[in-house]
Amino acid sequence: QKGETVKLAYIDALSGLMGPVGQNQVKTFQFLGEKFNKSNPAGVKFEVVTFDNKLSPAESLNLLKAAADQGIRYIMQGNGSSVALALSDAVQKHNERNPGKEIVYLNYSAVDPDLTNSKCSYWHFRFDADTSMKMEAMSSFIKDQPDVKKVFLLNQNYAHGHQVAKYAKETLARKRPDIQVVGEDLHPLAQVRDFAPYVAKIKASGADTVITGNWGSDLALLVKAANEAGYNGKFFTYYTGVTGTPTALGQGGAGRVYQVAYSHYNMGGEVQKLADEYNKKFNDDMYTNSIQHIYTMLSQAMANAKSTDPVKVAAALEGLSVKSFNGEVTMRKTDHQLQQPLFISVWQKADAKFPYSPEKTGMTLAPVKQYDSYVSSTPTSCQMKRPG
Amino acid sequence: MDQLFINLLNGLSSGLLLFMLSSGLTLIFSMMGVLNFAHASFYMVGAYVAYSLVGIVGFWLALLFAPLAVGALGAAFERLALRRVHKFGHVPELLITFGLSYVILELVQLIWGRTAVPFTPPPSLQGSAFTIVSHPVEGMSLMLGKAGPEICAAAGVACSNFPLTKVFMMAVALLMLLALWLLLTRTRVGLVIQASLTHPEMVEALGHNVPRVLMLVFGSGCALAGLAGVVGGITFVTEPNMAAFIGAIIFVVVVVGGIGSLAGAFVGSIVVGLLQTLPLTINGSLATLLNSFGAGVTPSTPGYPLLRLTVAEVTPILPYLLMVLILIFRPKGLLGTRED
Amino acid sequence: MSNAKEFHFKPLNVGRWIVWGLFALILFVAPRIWTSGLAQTMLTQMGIGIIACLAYNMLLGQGGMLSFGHAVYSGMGAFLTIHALNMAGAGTLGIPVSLIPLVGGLAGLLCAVFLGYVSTKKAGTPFAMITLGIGELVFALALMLPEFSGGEGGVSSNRVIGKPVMGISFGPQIQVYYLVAVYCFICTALMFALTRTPLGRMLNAVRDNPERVEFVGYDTHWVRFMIFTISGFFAGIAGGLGAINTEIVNGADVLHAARSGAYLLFTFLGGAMFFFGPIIGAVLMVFCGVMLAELTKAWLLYLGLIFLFMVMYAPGGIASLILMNLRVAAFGKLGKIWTSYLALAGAALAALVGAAAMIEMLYHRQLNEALGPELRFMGATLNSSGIDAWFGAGLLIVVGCALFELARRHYVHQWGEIQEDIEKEIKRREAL
Amino acid sequence: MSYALELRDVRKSFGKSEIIRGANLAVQAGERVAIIGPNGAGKSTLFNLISGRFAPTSGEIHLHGQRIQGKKPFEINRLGLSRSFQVSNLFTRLSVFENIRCAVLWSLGHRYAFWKFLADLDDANDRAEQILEMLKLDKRRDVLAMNLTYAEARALEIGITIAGGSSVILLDEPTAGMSKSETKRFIQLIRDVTVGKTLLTVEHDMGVVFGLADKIAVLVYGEVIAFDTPEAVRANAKVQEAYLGSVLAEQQAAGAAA
Amino acid sequence: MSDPRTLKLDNVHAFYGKSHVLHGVSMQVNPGEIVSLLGRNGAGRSTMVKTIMGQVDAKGSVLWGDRELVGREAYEIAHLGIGYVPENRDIFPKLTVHQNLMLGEKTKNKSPRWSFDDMYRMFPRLKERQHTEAGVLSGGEQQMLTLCRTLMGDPDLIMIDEPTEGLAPKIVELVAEYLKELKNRGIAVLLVEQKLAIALEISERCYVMGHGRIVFEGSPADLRANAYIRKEWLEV
Ligand SMILES: Nc1ncnc2c1ncn2[C@@H]1O[C@H](COP(=O)(O)OP(=O)(O)OP(=O)(O)O)[C@@H](O)[C@H]1O
Ligand SMILES: Nc1ncnc2c1ncn2[C@@H]1O[C@H](COP(=O)(O)OP(=O)(O)OP(=O)(O)O)[C@@H](O)[C@H]1O
Ligand SMILES: CC(C)C[C@H](N)C(=O)O
Ligand SMILES: [Mg+2]
Ligand SMILES: [Mg+2]
Repeated sequence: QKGETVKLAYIDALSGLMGPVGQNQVKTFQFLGEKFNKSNPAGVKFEVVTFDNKLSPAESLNLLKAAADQGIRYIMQGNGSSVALALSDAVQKHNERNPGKEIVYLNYSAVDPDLTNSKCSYWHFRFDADTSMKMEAMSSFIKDQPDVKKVFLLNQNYAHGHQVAKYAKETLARKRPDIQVVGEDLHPLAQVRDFAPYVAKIKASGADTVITGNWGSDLALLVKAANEAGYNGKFFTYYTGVTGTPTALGQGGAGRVYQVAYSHYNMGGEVQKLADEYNKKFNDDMYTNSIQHIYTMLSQAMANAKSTDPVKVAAALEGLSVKSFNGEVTMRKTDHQLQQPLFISVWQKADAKFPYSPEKTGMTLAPVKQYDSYVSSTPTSCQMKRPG
Repeated sequence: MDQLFINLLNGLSSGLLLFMLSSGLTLIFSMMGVLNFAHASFYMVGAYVAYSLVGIVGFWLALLFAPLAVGALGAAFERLALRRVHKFGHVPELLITFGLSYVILELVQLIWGRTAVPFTPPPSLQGSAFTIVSHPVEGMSLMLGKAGPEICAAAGVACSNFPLTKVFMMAVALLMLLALWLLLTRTRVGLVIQASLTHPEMVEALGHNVPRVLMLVFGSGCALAGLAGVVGGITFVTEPNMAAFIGAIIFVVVVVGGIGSLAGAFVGSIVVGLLQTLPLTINGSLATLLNSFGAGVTPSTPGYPLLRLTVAEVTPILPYLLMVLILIFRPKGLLGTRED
Repeated sequence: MSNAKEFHFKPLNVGRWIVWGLFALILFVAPRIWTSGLAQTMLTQMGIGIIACLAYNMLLGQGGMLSFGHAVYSGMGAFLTIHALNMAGAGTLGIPVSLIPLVGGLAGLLCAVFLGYVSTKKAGTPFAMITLGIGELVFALALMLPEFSGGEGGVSSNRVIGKPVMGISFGPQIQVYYLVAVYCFICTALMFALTRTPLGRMLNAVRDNPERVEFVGYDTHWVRFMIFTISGFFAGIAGGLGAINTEIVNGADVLHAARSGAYLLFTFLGGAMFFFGPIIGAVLMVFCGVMLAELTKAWLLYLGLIFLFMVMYAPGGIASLILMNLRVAAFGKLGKIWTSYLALAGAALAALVGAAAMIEMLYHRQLNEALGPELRFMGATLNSSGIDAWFGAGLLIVVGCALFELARRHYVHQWGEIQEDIEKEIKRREAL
Repeated sequence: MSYALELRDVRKSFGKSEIIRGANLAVQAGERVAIIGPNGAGKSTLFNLISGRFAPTSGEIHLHGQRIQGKKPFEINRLGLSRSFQVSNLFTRLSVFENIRCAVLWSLGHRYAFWKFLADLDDANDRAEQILEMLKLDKRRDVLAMNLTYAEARALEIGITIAGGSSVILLDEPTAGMSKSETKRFIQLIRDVTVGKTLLTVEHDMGVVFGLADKIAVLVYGEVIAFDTPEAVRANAKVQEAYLGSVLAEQQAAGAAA
Repeated sequence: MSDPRTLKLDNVHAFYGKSHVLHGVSMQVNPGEIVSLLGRNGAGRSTMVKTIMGQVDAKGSVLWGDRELVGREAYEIAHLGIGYVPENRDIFPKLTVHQNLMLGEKTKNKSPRWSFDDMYRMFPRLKERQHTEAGVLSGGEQQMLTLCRTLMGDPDLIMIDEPTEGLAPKIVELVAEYLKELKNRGIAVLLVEQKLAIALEISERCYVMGHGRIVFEGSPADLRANAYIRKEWLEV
């Protein structure tokens, strides 16, 4: 396999609401791809081909065909679990109907737990941590916060938001039964202009903490409205660091907005150098580090399988353990969910200790706690159907 | 209680912002018969232009110039594109504004980037206008400015701040209402415009320069949207999605209020604004309502998925529901005079 | 006058047979010419789009009803179809896959019966607004009822059910294509036939003058309502075929206002005033949806500009452009003008290439600058930070536009002359 | 006893102003009646009430003994009443032939059929062709209605009205805007196509009135002040004062006699 | 220099798109004169007045005094003092009668020959209906309104297309009276009429059109005397 070129199809939204996120990730893929092409265990060259799915599942299926036509055997997607579910299903069918032309689906950020539970597929590998894992870490953190007594769950009214709410209730009840969930609300996705009524509701409920899976302007506007209304509670979030949100948050929410993720902006070490280089080169911030997992693990698996054939590589990926930027990570064989350490970080002024400032806001996400893989690991109900 | 009060205020302010947008839309719609799909785009352009101008001329002049610039843009569009398709009928007019909304969105992103820009209110508009203090014994009271911690930290006291930007927004909207009302009732331009709607040739034969008037109307409508954009931009976030946020809802406002009626647009805006806000506080659903009458609704009851939805959850669709009902039972709208 | 009775001359319409034969032929051979997986999927979607756009045009072009919510009917058709498919797969519903799209049709029909009754009470702007509102309502409701719609994830299924019949399992794309092609042909024929029936004609009358229709004995509401339901039926079939094609139905895709908007835009672009206009529109719709974004990052800008210019310069849609030139050809005058077309096309091409180069460089600078200033554009390498590339592109635009204007003047003059000749010719023939 | 059309104390108000103030009229089957009256007397309004465009505020309207007030226009049309409009009201984007064919479909029982081809409806096609010939529009068969000249449009307007074969026909100023020669031709045409039918027409041209009508109804301020034979009406002093009594009317009437 | 209120057409051709309707028409209307334009349906009379008003593509020369009208916009022509009453009335249906009249006024500061009261005196019927939406007026009332609306603009030349269509005989005579009254106030009238009797009675000169050309020019007496023209171009 040495010297072979491996084409990876990036199928995600490059225009519209999630366009900026997609653009950022494409750059990450290209940037890291260059690094890996210089040296990787398998000695292959990666080439990323981008496709814009406009955030539409049906469109993504077309692009899957387009990628297959071009002989691409590895596809990558992550922004939007609805697309992920559609793709996972489609890849499964494609591989059944086109033996010898199998495709592997590498998911870098679609976090719906179903993808590795009831709807798991042999051909799908997730490199992000799913909602349940993140909530596991978040609740472990909250467990040790005595001032958290009343929690409000405010989420986007779609699969991701529903799951955040569901797992929050479940894990909190398990770990801190004394915490009261004083309110729960779902708001329409990307349609709310003014969160003031929701904030009023939060205040009225007496909650001292808000748990939200919101991303994009839904998160920024929420925090902004809370500041304006004089709400002083904490926010536990999933996506504070994603494109656009830092700018929109600005100084607001300093010290009160927490994020749970498999990385943050002040990781230090090798990945920090990459992040700085990326920042200098693109004038943008690299936050989808799971892409680095993908390159690391894929090239390792190819080296192990001594082939770039997806069937063999998929088999080699199962159970593979590597050392990645956030420590030792393992692709769990039973459900193809990457087991990895998670971090809680907090939005605050950048300082000498935590200097990296996303979107030149003068703010940063400073780590407050790290959880090892086993802490956030959650059981799976996946009954993997392996080919053959 | 204070929650209801503050939500009432929120609903009003959001309704007034809608009014700033819908007044321009209804102006264009009723006078030229054009459903301007790009109206929200002009709103967005207003915010972005003001954002750029603030650095040069300061906020208050930007508040003046940005709408003017947007108005000029709108007038130019009318002159160069819309006027050509006017004779083809309403559907092409609508589609061309549809196309324009795409183009504007892309151009805005090319010029100002694809993510939010930090457009903040000037210092004089930052902070709270007043604080609602609800005291366990003394009840609810209002305090100008931000109430200090010495008051709010007391046991059992809840403070809610109402931001200055929203008060500013409400004031601008009301001023605009007054100005528009004067313009339309005290000038003959309004008559010329309405007459041109059906018989442009005749109006011209009577000595009125119809194309220029139409251009002015379209430009003014857009300028109003631009003004709303500046105010909306500092109150919320200035980003490429801000047009989509407003999207179809302003059409709802115009239809509910009654096509062609400024007063209707005002009433419609307030109604829709409140409708988007107040029900959010209600957590009940049809199921809970029925159960309170002892109906015994359980997850196995037929139609449970529908009955289960809480009022808060369905809030976003209430304006559309209202619009459909209004169209069916009172097609003129609340205050409208025309049916078509 | 009484002679007319005996002499009922109904010529076999040769032209019509040729056209339909050609249509069938194209449907048949298309996937043999474009054989790649993507091409076949696109062809399949085009077939589906043709049904949907034709159904939509029953309202817009034939009936003057501007609907902003036709995705409701195709979308509900899709949902019911996918549920039916799942039931068939589970063995609870004994219906072959090839007939399952009819389930979608019935679903569309039923929805149209319920929702259409209120919508069609009104015409004009109130109708448009009701459809907009109903569209939003149904969309939002569907997402709120995950039991029905599968929420954001949608409902997925498998179209391969049981044993293949005569080698047809509907697994391979090509088999789905032919299923769609058959439906497409039949539906197109039926919808065309409808325009030739009393109801179809009265629909045109309702479009032109609803008031008068009431005075020749027809209830306009009822005419609109019947057409609305029929249109809903065909839209539902299209939705059903779409469900079989993608094997997943997602509310955010099939019920979204953007889908309704696409029907409207592309039907118009194809040419709403002509029966076959929406067919062109549907082909474009799929092409723009799938390919444009792959070709360029600036696709949204191009799409917007295309609409602006099409509406301004060809308000009758592409179909009207074709027909106008067919008319010229029919009078044997195309030979006179084709050099003008060449000149126009050449000049336009130059200007467009220049403009596109600039746009691409702009986008490149914004999105990919860090990858170096170089970008590939139409086989050439441009340096987006070098002055020459910009200057070259600018020059191309200026020269192209100037030449275009020259060519256009000549063309307009020629076109006018030809039209005058044709008018004269027609008068002369009439006089005979 | 049973009249083709009978109005009993019909009233209509728009807002505060009462336009039709208790109109009574009884037209026998086969009669040709002209309705005259000053501008704004309510003639067109009366037609609108009869044909169902508006509902009367009070009073009864009977068509062949059947009450029709408050019914929808299409229901009344189906009962055999048809009307024309003062301003031509055509299917502008359809051809002349299609205009006529649309008007005959319902009466020939084709209703909302979507299972029959128009081309196969011999009865409808023959009838439409026949009417075109009557109107002398057969040469303009395939021209779009919006491209017709004024006179042709008026002819088509009448064609649509009579095509359905209704037994009671209302014509609102059928010859307005026509030159003398055309008017003459039209009077003849209307006579021809309404043989055996009940006809009500509104006219200001006394030439037409006297050329066409068996009886004349005079409507002034929403009331029928006279309903009689042309000679009697002409002699009626009240009518003279309210409406006629002018040189022009005399001239026109004389012209018709000639 | 000619009187600035003389209208002079010289070899005017007019087109609807490609169809050529007027074929070299020349005619003249002198200040304060009533000229009638006769002809059969479709002869091109309406086209002629529309051409003068700048609503139809035209070639040739239309001089108003010494100002060329061809190529000007309709509103400019109106401001030069030419008024036009179209044949299809074109009232503004959603505006009230009074508002319709208001739109006829051109500038508020000039003191025109006519006031609202003059109009309401002329047609009392309009005064009764002054706050009604014009769209619901009876056909005849609308006809009165259009005439008055144009007069409000205080033209020096008024072109009227079939003013008596749909008017009761009595009113027709009234209109004839008013036209004469206009003339007495120094306003020239270009009258397009079907009703030969009226036209011949009030006008000083008349033109007869046929197939887009002027086929006769002369006094009413000449026309009465010329049986050939009447037969060939006016009647059957
Ligand atoms: N919808 C309406 N609302 C208010 N007034 C109306 C309405 N329709 C008609 N009118 C009034 O009723 C009166 C009678 O109108 P109508 O059209 O019946 O007159 P007419 O007898 O036909 O006159 P003409 O001979 O001039 O056509 C007019 O004064 C008119 O303004
Ligand atoms: N908008 C138009 N487009 C094309 N042709 C037209 C148009 N208007 C009128 N014509 C044609 O021009 C010719 C002259 O029409 P015009 O209206 O000037 O006649 P007219 O003498 O006023 O007759 P009428 O008595 O019908 O008013 C007619 O043959 C008519 O068909
Ligand atoms: C990238 C994220 C903001 C998207 C999120 N993971 C989702 O499931 O929709
Ligand atoms: Mg009348
Ligand atoms: Mg005329």
